Amino acid sequence: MASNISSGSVPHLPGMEVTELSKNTYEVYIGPAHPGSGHMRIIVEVDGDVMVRVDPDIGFVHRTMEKLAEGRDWIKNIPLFERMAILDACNITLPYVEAVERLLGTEPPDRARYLRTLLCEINRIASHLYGMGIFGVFLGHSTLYMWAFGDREVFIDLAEQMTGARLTHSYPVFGGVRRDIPDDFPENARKATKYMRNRLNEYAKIFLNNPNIRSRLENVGIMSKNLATELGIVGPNLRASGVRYDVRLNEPYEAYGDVEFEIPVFEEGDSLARAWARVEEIRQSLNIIEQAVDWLEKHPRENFMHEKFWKTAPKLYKDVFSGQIDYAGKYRVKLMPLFASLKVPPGKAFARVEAGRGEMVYYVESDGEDVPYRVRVVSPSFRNVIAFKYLMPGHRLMDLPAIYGSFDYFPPEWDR
Amino acid sequence: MVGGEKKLISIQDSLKNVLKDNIISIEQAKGYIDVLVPTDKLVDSAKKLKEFGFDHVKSVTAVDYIAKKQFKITYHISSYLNEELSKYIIGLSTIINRDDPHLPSLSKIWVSAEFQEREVYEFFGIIFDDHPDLRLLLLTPVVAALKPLRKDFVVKEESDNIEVDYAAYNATKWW
Amino acid sequence: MNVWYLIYRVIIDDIIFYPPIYQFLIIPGLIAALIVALIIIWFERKAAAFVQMRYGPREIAPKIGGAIQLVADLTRYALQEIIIPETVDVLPYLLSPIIMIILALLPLEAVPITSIRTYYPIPPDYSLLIAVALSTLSPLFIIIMSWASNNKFAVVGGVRESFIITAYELIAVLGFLSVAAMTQSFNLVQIVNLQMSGKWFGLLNPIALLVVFIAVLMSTSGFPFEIPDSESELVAGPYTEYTGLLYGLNMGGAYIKRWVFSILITIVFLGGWAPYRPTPGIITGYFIPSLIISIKALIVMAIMSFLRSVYGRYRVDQALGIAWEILIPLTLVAFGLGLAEAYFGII
Amino acid sequence: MIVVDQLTGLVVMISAAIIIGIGSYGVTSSKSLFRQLLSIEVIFNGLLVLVLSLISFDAMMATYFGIIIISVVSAEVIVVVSILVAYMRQSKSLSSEDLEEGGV
Amino acid sequence: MSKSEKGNGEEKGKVYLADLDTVAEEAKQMLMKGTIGKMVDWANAFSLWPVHLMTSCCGCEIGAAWGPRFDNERYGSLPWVSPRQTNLIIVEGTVTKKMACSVRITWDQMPYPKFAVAMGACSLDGGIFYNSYNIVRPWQVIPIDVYIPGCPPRPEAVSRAIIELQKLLRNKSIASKWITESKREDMKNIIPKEDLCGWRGEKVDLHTRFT
Amino acid sequence: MNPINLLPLFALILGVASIISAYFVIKIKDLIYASSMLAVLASIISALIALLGFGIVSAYLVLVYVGAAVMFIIIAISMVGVGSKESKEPFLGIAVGATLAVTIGIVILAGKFYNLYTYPQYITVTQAASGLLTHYLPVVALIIIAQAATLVEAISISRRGEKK
Amino acid sequence: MSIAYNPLVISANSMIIVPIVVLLLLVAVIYLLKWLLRASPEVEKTEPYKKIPFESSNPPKGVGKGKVPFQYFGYLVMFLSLEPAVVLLTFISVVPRSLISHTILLYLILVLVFAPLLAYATYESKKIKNWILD
Amino acid sequence: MPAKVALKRNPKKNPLGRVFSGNIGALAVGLKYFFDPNRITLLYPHEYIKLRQGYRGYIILIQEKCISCSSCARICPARAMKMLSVKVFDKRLKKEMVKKFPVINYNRCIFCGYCVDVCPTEALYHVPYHDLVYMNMQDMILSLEDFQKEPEDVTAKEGLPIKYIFDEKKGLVKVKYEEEKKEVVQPQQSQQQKENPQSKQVDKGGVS
Ligand code: SF4
Ligand code: SF4
Ligand code: SF4
Repeated sequence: MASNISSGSVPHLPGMEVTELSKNTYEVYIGPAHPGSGHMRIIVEVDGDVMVRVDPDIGFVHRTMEKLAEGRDWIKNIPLFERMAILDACNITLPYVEAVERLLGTEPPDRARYLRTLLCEINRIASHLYGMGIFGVFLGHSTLYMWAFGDREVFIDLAEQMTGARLTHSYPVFGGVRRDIPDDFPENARKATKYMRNRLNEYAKIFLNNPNIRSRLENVGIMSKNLATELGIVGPNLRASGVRYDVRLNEPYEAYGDVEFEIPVFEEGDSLARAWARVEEIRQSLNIIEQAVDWLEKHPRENFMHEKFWKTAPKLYKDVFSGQIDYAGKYRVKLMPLFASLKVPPGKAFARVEAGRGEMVYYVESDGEDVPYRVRVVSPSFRNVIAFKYLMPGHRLMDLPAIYGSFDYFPPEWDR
Repeated sequence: MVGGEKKLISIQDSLKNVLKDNIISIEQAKGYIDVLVPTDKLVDSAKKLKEFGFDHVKSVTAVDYIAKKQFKITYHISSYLNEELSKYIIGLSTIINRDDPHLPSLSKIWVSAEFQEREVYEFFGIIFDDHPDLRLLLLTPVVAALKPLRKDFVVKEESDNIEVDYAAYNATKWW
Repeated sequence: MNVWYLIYRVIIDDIIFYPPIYQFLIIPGLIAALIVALIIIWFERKAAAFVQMRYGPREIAPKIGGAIQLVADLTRYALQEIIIPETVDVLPYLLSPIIMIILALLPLEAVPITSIRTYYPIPPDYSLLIAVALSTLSPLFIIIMSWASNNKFAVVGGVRESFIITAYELIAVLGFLSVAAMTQSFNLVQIVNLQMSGKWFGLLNPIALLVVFIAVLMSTSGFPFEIPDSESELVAGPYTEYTGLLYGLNMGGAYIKRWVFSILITIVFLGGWAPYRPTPGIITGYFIPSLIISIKALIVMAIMSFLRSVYGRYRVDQALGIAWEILIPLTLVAFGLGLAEAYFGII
Repeated sequence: MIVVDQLTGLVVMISAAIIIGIGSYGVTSSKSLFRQLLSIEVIFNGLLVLVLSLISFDAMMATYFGIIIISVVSAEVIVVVSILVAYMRQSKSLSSEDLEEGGV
Repeated sequence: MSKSEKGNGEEKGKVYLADLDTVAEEAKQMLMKGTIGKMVDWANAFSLWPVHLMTSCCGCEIGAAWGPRFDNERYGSLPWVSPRQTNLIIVEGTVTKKMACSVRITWDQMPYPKFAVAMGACSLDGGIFYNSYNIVRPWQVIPIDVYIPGCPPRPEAVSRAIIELQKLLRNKSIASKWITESKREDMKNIIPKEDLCGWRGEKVDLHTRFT
Repeated sequence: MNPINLLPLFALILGVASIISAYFVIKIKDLIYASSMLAVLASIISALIALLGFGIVSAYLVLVYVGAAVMFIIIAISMVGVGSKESKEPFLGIAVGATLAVTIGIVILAGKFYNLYTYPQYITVTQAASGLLTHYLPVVALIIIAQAATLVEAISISRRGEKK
Repeated sequence: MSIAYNPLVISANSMIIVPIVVLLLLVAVIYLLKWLLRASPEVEKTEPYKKIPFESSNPPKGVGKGKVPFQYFGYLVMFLSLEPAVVLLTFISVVPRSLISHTILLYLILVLVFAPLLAYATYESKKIKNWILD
Repeated sequence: MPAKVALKRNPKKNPLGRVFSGNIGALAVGLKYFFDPNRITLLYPHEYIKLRQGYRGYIILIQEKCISCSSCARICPARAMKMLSVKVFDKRLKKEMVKKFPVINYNRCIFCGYCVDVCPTEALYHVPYHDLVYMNMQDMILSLEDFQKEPEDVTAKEGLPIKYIFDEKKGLVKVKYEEEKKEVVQPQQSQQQKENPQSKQVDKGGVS
């Protein structure tokens, strides 16, 4: 990393010195305490106004989750991994739970699968809205930020009603979920989806179709299909480049095999397409929510934990579930004390789901103890980081936020 | 699921066809197919797999088997462009010695492995030969010197009893 | 009685209402600009909050919607530590914000705000020319400011500012002067008098009004063109290193510039003190017209501020492109329109 | 009245002379082409005042002269700076001595 | 004057300055005792601008707290871009060893009077990462005024923290206290034992200029 | 007292200010500051010109020269990023400068050229413009065309050729 | 009217004296505040990064005075070449009504001469590759 | 397979339409919200959200129910809850004996609710509020006595309880929390209504 101006000048000339004409670059640090970044640092070398080298320097939020997981009980790792991206909590923890379920050999019951799907989609919307909001603020459009965060509250409220926490739900546990939906939830969810559909049009009007924003995004940061594949990009960014890959499509998990929805694939691969891809995905998620809610309404409230756990439950547990105990919340599934000292049979499992930002991958290895032997987490943002290095050079400095924001980054997720 | 099992078997066969005698063992793990190759044939196998259609790396995992004095490196690879292959995940793994961990880098073949190899390098101290840019990624040099994900680096767990003194909240304790 | 009356008259006539002092310091000048900046920044935050489904500043005085919020901000800035970083060039660093503000206010000295001859600050024969000329001076000091800050973000911001100057200055000059083509006069009083009939030049030559409006937005980093201090790459642009009152001055500087331009727009395009005919006397001839102009200018500024909640920001080359591909031709058209209107005697 | 005008003229012309002197000092003492350009601009400023005060008896004439000369000078600036920039691209230095050596 | 009498003849040159300093001190004391001191506290209380330093995932609740539903701008608080113009730092959760340097630099570069809020379990005692090898507690890096428990805390809790800070400011007048004393008492405890930024190993070169 | 009597005083103040700023243009090491001092110098000169009675020229000077030309120099320098070095033997410069200044001064004093200055009669903008238009129409058109020519010239000089 | 209202005095006042007085006042205020509101030297000792330049809270490297975007030099050239012509034109446009056809003639000359050249210049300026300074 | 791929393209518009309809659409939406702001803001200290029963807020111990099984401490992912040995008088066995009870450290607690869910006797429960702040870290380490008391809900004293309901047009709509109506002090309420006409207006609309 050559420092630009400080490192001396060209050989002494008679008369006047021209400082380093041969290396006309300028090193700018974007981050960590910079409005155009959070939790990370991008070292940008600009030549005039054009970026020539972009070096994402991450790890400012590296909280050593993989190591900590090796020392903690299986169930304790669910909240631990959730902290990777608390705004996408269910999607982030789900593959871990799935992987452990594979090792345990349990299959969650249907209702649990639908409940997980429901929360996953709510989280996906919330996470997309978060990303759009941040994107808006990067382009100087504070209204989009506020709108997105305001509408995100709708879905956070839904999630809160469902799980009892705004962001950190820790919702799926091995073999099931921790709560059932409250009685008025389906109605609320339908209202919320209707509201959101209308709002998306207004978003398009004030942001995506706004000529100002369009000109910032169109033909900026074009990632071709091959480049996206080569770099291993994931999620809506991948689909905005025209690759038809979505875990929900290629390897349906939970209830995604039973609900109907579309996977929007865009062809342009520029920042605008990435933004549109998110909007379209929100539309599809709304569809899924409605279907899941319909299904949940039709089916009785049972089987939200694996039978193995739930069959032997004492009466108190069922009382709590049906709301008989006044100080405790209703529809709360109590955990077995067994969870505190769960031992998982040895084996290796790999699980992937489509989280809000893309494919989330866990590799879990157990050696039969009450702690995992190794948990490898690869989060979608981490796989997207590489795009900054290869996509940004050649663009103008002002395109940095337009590209960076369009990838919907979330540094705690990639740093783990 | 029965059909799925069959397909898995067929992909195992085709993998065997592709990699031929590079394979030490091939095993159906939970959720992926573990293919073990010798270290010196890693690059070759990777090239063959890439030609076969596996176009990106999902994860580069290293596991420290301290009892056996080994590292096992697994490249979980899959495909985007080939819809048939995208249903499978192949774990291309190799086992290296723990004392002097060296490994050819695959980031020339799959660019998507570049950052992940950097990460493995800093957490395990495993050196990837001919990696284009092998620098620290997440950690500071001080922390990276500990090689934190190796099993001989142990983080302290607290007990669930309160004999741990809560009064010790002074600045000196943690610093 | 006589002595006190005399002193009173001296204070009123020769100090407060003495044109250079009154116009520079009091009504369109420093004090009014300060008040206007306070109101407008509050309005800007409030309007954005309206669009953004929230309240904006409120708890400080819930009854009036937090209108004194900016007083608190200003006080806080004024009494905050002034950090002078080691690397700056101290003298230009300290002086340039102040000089910038003074220079930004200077065009007001050339602008008559009444038709009574005794209250002209500068002989108004070519007052529009002088006002426009003076308004080109202050951006220079933003460049110096950024250079003196010796900070990468500041320097890049300063250079962007200078590019933006090249984009807007010509448009502003030509846009304002296309009115001169219509009236065959640089005399602002005459220009306002011609508008007394209700034929505001903003209506006769709307293109000129539009381009000037956009040029003002550019010159004061108004929202679609908030490029020099575009925070998502350049933190606070040229003002990154400034703390305390110095930053307050800088932040106020942009609003003061916008204020001065708004007053010029008001006088040139929106009829100045138009419905009102000044009559001799300090109150009726000087105070009231200046108030009318201030109110009109305030509305212009409010419209500019509203745009913040609708637009993001352009890229610097896009802003330059817009200026040179759309606005300059439009400005030339506006000028031609002005000439044509003069030729056909529409004025 | 006349005395006042003469006094003003004296002050202005002497100042202009000194400015021209400073400018020419700058031109000769500096090796930097940009500095020399700046010095030439200083000389221009001095000359402008001097000439304007010399032909003040014909106000019209002076005005025309001023306007035209300013336009011409700003055209000159743009060309000179462009040439400097272009020259700098090639030689990576802006010294007048280099100019001579290069035989330009 | 008393100082000059006490001092030796050698210090004559400095006597005048010392007097000026004492005059300044007294002037400050006088100013800050009265309404101006109250003004400063009031203004600071209603103009707590947090600097944009996202340390960790609590940042998304910060986003929500300044979003439309909880709208902390009602308290006059506006997230601002550069530390030079702010007076509040909200530590949003975990501070890793890599980030600690930046937190400290940000804190240093803010002008006095300035305040700090620690948000989230991670910034109190590590939260779920209590035994991680890569985190530091933010109160070891900067002096904290208000602590918010929770993981992440609700946005209301952030609002509550700002309200409590306002109360603290106006009741205990810490802002004007700084101006009169020109230092912050609790900074004494926060002298890091190791160089926070030492890991970068980069030489700070400030004085290269064009000649 | 006629305020016109204050004219020499104002002229003296402005003259001294302009001399100081001209000195700074030559002396400040940092070329950006030097060229911004040139802007200051030109502003003072324009004030001086206004004081001499040529208000139009003064406005024109500010608008075109300070607002455009000097700004151009500053931006160009800040983009090109050059430092400067002075000659090792400034005596020649001092000699030349002093000689020139003294010569001009002596010429002015000896030739009583300062008698030539009279406060010019007031001309309105319209007069000036129509005079320019009637007598100098070709010149004006030529200037406009010349400007266009410099545009092309400067663009093609300073642009780098199409090379990879 | 007193002498203060004479045009010469009033313009000298408004352009020079009042602004300079205000300038001096502001400078005095700034220096006073700087002097009053400084931190005690202890603070500078404990906060070593206080006075270094802000670089996104990184320990700074080097200084800011460097070479910055050159790619828009073309626009600059366009600006400087168009400005005198345009100002000259606008200055001329204040002629009496009878002469306005001359102005229109000049205007047309300007537009006709400049339109293609400006188009060409914008076209050239947009190719940022050609403007990189190296 | 139910999920299917839908190929899409960025919506295209001709340049003129982009300039005009785009700008006008954006401005119109902006103006619409400017004149009819759909505010969802909670005026926090004057109003507070009355959270549902079951929100994972602060945790309270019911000491009588606790059987000292340590499950809660073992499952706590943040080691915030730890067992404290105390001498208690056992009613059943009628003798004094050392028993372990959980105590909590809010410096660490991440409010995951595992401890509450795992407790076999429901000896722990959540209070549905979560907006306390502290000036001091020592205050957050609770003793056994403090752990059994509900923390003081500061906001409840200062403001009105509010509930958000969902709405098709406006997303979230603030309404007053009905059950608490009687307990609210009257003058505060009227003052509140004066300050916030919108919430009043919403009240009339009522809960659907
Ligand atoms: S307290 Fe919780 S939400 Fe906040 S930073 Fe720590 S883990 Fe993230
Ligand atoms: S809520 Fe979670 S973190 Fe808190 S005490 Fe209970 S188990 Fe521990
Ligand atoms: S789990 Fe419940 S019963 Fe067991 S120790 Fe904890 S509080 Fe007591």
